[in-house]
Amino acid sequence: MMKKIETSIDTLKKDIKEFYDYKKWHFLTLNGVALEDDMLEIQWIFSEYEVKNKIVVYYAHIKYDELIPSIVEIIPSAIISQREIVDMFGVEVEGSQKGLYLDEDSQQKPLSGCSI
Amino acid sequence: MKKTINIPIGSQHIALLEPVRFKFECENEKIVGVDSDVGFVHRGIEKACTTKFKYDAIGYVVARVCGLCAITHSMTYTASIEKLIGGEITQKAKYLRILLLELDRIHSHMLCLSHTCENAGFEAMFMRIMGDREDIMEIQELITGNRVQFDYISIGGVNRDIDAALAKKILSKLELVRQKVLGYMDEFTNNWSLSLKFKGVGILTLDDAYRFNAIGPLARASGVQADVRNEIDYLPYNEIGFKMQKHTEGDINARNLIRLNELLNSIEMCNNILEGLPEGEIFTKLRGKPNGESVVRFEAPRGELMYYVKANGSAMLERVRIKTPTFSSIPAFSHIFTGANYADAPAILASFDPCLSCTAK
Amino acid sequence: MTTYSILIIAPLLFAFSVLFGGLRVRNVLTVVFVLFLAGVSLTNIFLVSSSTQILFSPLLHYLFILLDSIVLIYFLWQGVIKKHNLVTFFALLQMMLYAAVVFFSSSITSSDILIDEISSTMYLVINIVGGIIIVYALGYIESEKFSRFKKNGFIALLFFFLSIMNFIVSTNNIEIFFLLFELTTLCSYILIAYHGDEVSSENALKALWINQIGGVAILIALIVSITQYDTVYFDMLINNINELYLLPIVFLTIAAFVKGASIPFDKWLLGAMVAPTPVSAMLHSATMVKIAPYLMLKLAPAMSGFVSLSITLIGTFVFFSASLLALSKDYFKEILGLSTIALLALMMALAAIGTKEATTACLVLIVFHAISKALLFLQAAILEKSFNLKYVNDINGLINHSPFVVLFIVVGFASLTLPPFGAFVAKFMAIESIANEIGNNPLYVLALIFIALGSVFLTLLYFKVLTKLLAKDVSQEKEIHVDIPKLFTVPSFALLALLVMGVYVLYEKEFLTTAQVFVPVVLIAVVPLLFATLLFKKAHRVKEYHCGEKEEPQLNMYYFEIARSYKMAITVVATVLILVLILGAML
Amino acid sequence: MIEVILIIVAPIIGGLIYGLERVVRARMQRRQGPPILQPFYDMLKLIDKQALIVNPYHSILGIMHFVTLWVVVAFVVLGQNLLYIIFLHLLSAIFLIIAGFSAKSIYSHIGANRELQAMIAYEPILIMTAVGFYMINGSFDISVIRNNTSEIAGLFLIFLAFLMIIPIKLKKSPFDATEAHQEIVGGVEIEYSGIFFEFLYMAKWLEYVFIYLLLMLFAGDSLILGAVLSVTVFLLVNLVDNSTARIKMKHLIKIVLGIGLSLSMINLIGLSYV
Amino acid sequence: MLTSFFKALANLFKTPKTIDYPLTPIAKDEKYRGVIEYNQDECIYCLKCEKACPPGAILFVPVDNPPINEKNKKGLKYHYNPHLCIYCSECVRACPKPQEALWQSNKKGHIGIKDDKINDDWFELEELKK
Amino acid sequence: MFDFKPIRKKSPWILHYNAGSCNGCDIEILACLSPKYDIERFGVINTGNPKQSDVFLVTGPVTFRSRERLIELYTQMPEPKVVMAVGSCTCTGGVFRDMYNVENGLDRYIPVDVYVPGCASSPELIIDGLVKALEILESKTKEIEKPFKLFREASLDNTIVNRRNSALKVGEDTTDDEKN
Ligand code: SF4
Ligand code: SF4
Ligand code: SF4
Ligand code: SF4
Ligand code: SF4
Ligand code: SF4
Ligand code: SF4
Ligand code: SF4
Repeated sequence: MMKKIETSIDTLKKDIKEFYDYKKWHFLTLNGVALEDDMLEIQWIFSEYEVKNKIVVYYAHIKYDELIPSIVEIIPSAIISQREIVDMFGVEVEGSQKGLYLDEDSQQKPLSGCSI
Repeated sequence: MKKTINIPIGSQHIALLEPVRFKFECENEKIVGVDSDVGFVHRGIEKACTTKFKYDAIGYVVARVCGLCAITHSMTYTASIEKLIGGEITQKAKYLRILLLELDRIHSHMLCLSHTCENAGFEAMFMRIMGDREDIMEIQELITGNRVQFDYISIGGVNRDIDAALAKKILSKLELVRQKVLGYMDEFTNNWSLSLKFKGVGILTLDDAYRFNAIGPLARASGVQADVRNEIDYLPYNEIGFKMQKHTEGDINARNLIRLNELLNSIEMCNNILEGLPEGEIFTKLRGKPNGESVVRFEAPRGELMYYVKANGSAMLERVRIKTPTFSSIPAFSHIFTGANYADAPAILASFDPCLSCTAK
Repeated sequence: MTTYSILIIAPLLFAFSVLFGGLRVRNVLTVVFVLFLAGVSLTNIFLVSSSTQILFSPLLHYLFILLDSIVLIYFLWQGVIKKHNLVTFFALLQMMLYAAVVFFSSSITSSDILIDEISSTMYLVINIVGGIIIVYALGYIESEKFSRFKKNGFIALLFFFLSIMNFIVSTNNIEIFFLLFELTTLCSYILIAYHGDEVSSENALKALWINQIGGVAILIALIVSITQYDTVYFDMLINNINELYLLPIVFLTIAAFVKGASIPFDKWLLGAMVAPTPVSAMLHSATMVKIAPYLMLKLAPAMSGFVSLSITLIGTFVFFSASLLALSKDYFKEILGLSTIALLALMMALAAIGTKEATTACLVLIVFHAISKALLFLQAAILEKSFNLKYVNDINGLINHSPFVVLFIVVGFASLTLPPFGAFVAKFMAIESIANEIGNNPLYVLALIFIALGSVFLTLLYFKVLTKLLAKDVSQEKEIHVDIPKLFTVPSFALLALLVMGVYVLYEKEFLTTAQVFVPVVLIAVVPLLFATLLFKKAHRVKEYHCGEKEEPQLNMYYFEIARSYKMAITVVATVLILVLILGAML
Repeated sequence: MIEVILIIVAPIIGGLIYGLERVVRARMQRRQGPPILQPFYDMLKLIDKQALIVNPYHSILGIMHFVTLWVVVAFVVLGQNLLYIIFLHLLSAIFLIIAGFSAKSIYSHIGANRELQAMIAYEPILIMTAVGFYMINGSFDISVIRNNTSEIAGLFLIFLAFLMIIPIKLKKSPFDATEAHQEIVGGVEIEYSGIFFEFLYMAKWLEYVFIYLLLMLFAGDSLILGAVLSVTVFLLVNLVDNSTARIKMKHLIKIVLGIGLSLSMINLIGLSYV
Repeated sequence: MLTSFFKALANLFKTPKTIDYPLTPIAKDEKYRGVIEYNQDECIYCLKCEKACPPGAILFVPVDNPPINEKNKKGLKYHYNPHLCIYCSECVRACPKPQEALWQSNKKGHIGIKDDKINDDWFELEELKK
Repeated sequence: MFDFKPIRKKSPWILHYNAGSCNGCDIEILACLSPKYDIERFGVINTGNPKQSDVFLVTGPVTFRSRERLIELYTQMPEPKVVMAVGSCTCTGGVFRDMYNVENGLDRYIPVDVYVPGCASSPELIIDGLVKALEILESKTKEIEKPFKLFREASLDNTIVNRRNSALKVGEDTTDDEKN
């Protein structure tokens, strides 16, 4: 059961704060999907503990040059997924620097639509 | 005066199987901060899955994300594709898939336990568990034809069948292993030097486990009821006697006990499968191309593995996102290390059972 | 004129003459005079075979009483103007007690000056080692930002100090001893405050009031001694002493503990670090603190059973704890300071055991400790002046820049721990004599344990420092050239020569067998050279292994954190032990 | 003459003990294990390897460690003063420690530091052992000790304390934190290679000889008792090695000093009443 | 601790579990997934195996004197690299004539040495293919 | 002169480096140490320290980040040494061939003496490879072998000269807390 909820980067923090109960929801990961027209879909994927197949996806469509807000204050473990997104798509996330997988000065953005 | 020293572990270090670098900021031998670099194994598999390989070959490619839970990777990937194509596989194939998944869990947990012992300086125990683990490896080789990379699961079912003679052989070996595991149980609870090394060391509290979204044995040792086997219905786990294990202490010892109990549970499940294996085909040819999005999760030995697959009806996929167990545990690791003694670091590290090769993909 | 009077009066006179005069004249004169003093103290050994005994005229005694009063009034004045209540209090207390002493005054007389073997040895230490320290003080003080007069005054004070020390080891009269004791306190007070800044004066006051406790103890001992035994002389006190009434001895011991900066009176010696380094050297090696073991040695024949045991226990306990505390320090001089405290405590313990073996061990330790510490403080001065280094943590790889300084530090530390040097012999004998005592009283096992642990800690301490010196980087080939003034290097070599002579004397007196002397020397000196020439031609240089990383990890020194509660516990235990000693002696 | 031969072959005996131990350990883990002569193969190979050094002092100090240890063994064989030998042995340990600190490697530093801490644990007990012998024999001379009858009964508690420090010196579980391969990759020895590592490798053999020679002192003049003691202790040490994990330095010092010192203290006090 | 103590003691007198491998060969199960074997006479040159192979360990490269087979219209020669193969058997599953043209044996791959130039030769073949 | 060459064979100490593999071959190397295969029979010790190793076991297709470490480790190994590439991905890149962050095999960087195929290489194959490697080791000279690529040197300036300048000057207050 995958439920997709649209949000935007402006309302994201508020939405997640309202939604996220840390003893009920398990934050899976942050995901990016390259779309056409130089757009990017960013997904925040959650699942519920002890319930079968319950997955909630918050997503937002952004442009590559937009700054993605960080949700680390709400979910500390999101830090590593955020760094991964920065590396793989070459986007900017608040408070996350490049260098998890690629070198800090690397120009690569392997997964973005317009890669290398 | 600056009193701290930096102790690096890695990227090449004898306590590590994989290249990963931790830099421990230590005051004498007390760790006050950790810095980790996990990107050494980055090969670009996610990218290759959307540009280099067709969807039906990817099952073998993603197995090489990680040699330890290779089967879970191909399983998870296969399940997502099967979901996108639509179509049911036979009950027997499902059972055989579980059998391999659990065998894999057994050997992986045994590896982890032995590794923890070795890093705690208990070479004899390491050898003992590694010796017994060979039994499981032999079973796996008999079933799949290879010791590590099974390549057993294909889209539509599994590749090889098990005949009655083989099943009997496996059952007898599993019984042997079960006896051995009971022996470890005694050792891990009663050995004085191990308890000095493990009890009360590397604690993750329940609240922290929730906050850092810990998964797998790490979370269950802290008391979180998080086991994906309990949260999915693609495979009939509940029919074959799956029981969730839980502990509350959250230290290395609790993690070891969780693993030991899971070993016993897995062996029991394997026995149940082999005894009640249904008749039928092992492979169903699925027609059609995948289309749409799916998120599929499985419980790997180290915790939850997630695949996000987006397809557009052609043989090339649009996006494969692999969220691996160690990857999501890393924030929790760094948290646990702080305040521990450097002498405990290798044992703590091994007790997470980290696997960086999937972290960086 | 007898040698002792030369040794006492000449430095005094020279001190006044050195106050005036230019740099060159002063330096040359000083060096010549130091040589002269050394010569006199050496001849003393050969000339004075039996003990000399001299009685002073009463006039002189009145002069001493006057001087004493002036010193006490000065202390009181300092306490009042510096608004330091403890100083004021102890000064007043001492005045009252002193008045009582003068009031009671005993009738029996004995010799005021008494020179025995111990005194002769002490002369050697004081004049030769002290002289060398003064020579390098000449170099040191030049680079300080003082006026000419103050610089000369510094040297003069050091000579004054020598004179007092020479007197103190000659006297047999406890009253005079008290005066000199107070004078050393005064000298150290002035020297510690020499920089004239806030910290210095604070530490000087601390040294002042703690040392005044020693004065009080002596005065109490005097009063008790006069009332009970009707004497103010050491020899008579010791001869007449009643086994059951050892109170005067105990109080004199406490004075020794104070001067020896034994825990819990250790704070002043560490505070004295703010003084110019030669002062520390002077206090630590040749003078001031050496009063403590000297006094112990003098009193040893009078000690018995309980007192001897408890002093041994206190001494070994302090030896152990000071070594432990030193492990947590990083300031080079402080490490040296704490090791001084430790070794002094060991000397006192040895003196208190009182067997012949233990006494010899104590004397050997006094001599070698003085030389080694002088050498080490000299190196501390060089580090400070030429390299701007004060912390052990910073001296990483010093060997690349100044092999000689490193050599001296190594020798200095080695001479405090390793065979064939004296400190090792002393420790060796200490263990042996304590092992003998265990048969008499099982409690000596504790002392043994303290010594065993303490000596391991001290070794740890020294080598912790040494390890820093040797680290050499492969890549770092260029060396910095630092000029070390002659006034530093020459004394270093002189002290080194003294060490070697000391070893020779030990060998002559059969404390060491040939094998025991030569094997370590061969191990340390010959083996490396041999192998170095054989093997290094083939060897390739590589970088260290950092797990495959190129980036060098940051190295820092290990420190041994000692919890505040332990420090407290150590002080408390030491205090309690001393109280037990007093109470035990009273009952 | 026999002494000279004994001194010269001491490393070889140590190598044999070490080789035997590797086999026994393998067997205890149900492995076949290397050949008994394996240490000598290793040794010969190391001579043949290219030698890399990080800095000269480091290498020289390693050699000095070895030579000093050999001298220590020689002194024991020759029956010199036990206390002196213990201090000389301390000297050899110190060379190793300085060597550890002189390399610019963090593991080497940690290893050396742990070696220092281990010294805190074993050195006092060695001294107490020596004093125990002194109180019974009235002399520190090993030749005297060896000519008297066995004192193991009188020194039984000290013997137990001595047993506790054997694993520290031989780097065996549970007291092998100084070498801890999984943590610090061998500690002090990490930067040695080729012929220089050879010296350290052989120093380990000498350490075996030293420990077993000291052990023999407890047997006094009885060779049979000595042999029985060595074999028993050899087995015991290996069995314990194979049934314990490595414990931390902190625990090591507490356990060894706490138990060892109290045992030897009680023993000495007991002796003083006899 | 005591149990492992006695276990170690008991183990000392048991025979070790070790198989003295190069001397005592270990028999491989017939289902062991070893190197891929090929019979050029049976092959129909449909190139399905080449396409199916994930790492590209099978290459059909045009050569001057190709194997004589009527199906081989383009003059191709089969090349297989056991050092690139991941032993997944996907090729066999893709092959229309499994067990005849292409099958997986239970033989282990051979150990390469420097002179075999395993990688460089394969690069040349891949160049040729393009 | 005593001939050391036959001895080399008897005491191969190994260093294992994972240059981006999937762990499959790594755990098989580990399994080689286990009682069933027990390569300590050959005198093997897993030293984990390049300076004391003779055989360099590498697994993985050499990822971008591993390459400098790989070469650093290689250069720190004393001669004579042999390099074993364990697993298909180490020999040629395996399934990772042509992915953007790997460079197709170990022999792009250092001279490889033995290639062990298999994904994952089974312990038997690894032992076979080791036996082969020992033959090669025996015939090697002590001539220094160089890696094919070298990377920048780390600069060092944490020397005494720099720290000297930042050290405290005489007379400055030094021991605030420790004095009291
Ligand atoms: S057991 Fe652990 S330390 Fe040992 S090789 Fe395996 S992963 Fe590394
Ligand atoms: S550990 Fe992870 S990647 Fe490996 S098989 Fe398990 S789930 Fe898959
Ligand atoms: S956590 Fe990742 S790398 Fe580790 S075994 Fe699981 S999938 Fe493999
Ligand atoms: S997956 Fe486990 S065994 Fe493999 S390298 Fe990672 S921690 Fe070690
Ligand atoms: S087994 Fe797999 S990798 Fe090997 S040739 Fe066949 S398809 Fe290719
Ligand atoms: S798939 Fe089979 S028949 Fe077709 S080319 Fe390959 S081997 Fe030949
Ligand atoms: S086939 Fe080779 S390169 Fe690919 S994943 Fe497997 S081991 Fe790695
Ligand atoms: S050869 Fe295969 S199993 Fe071995 S490391 Fe490479 S991908 Fe993993």
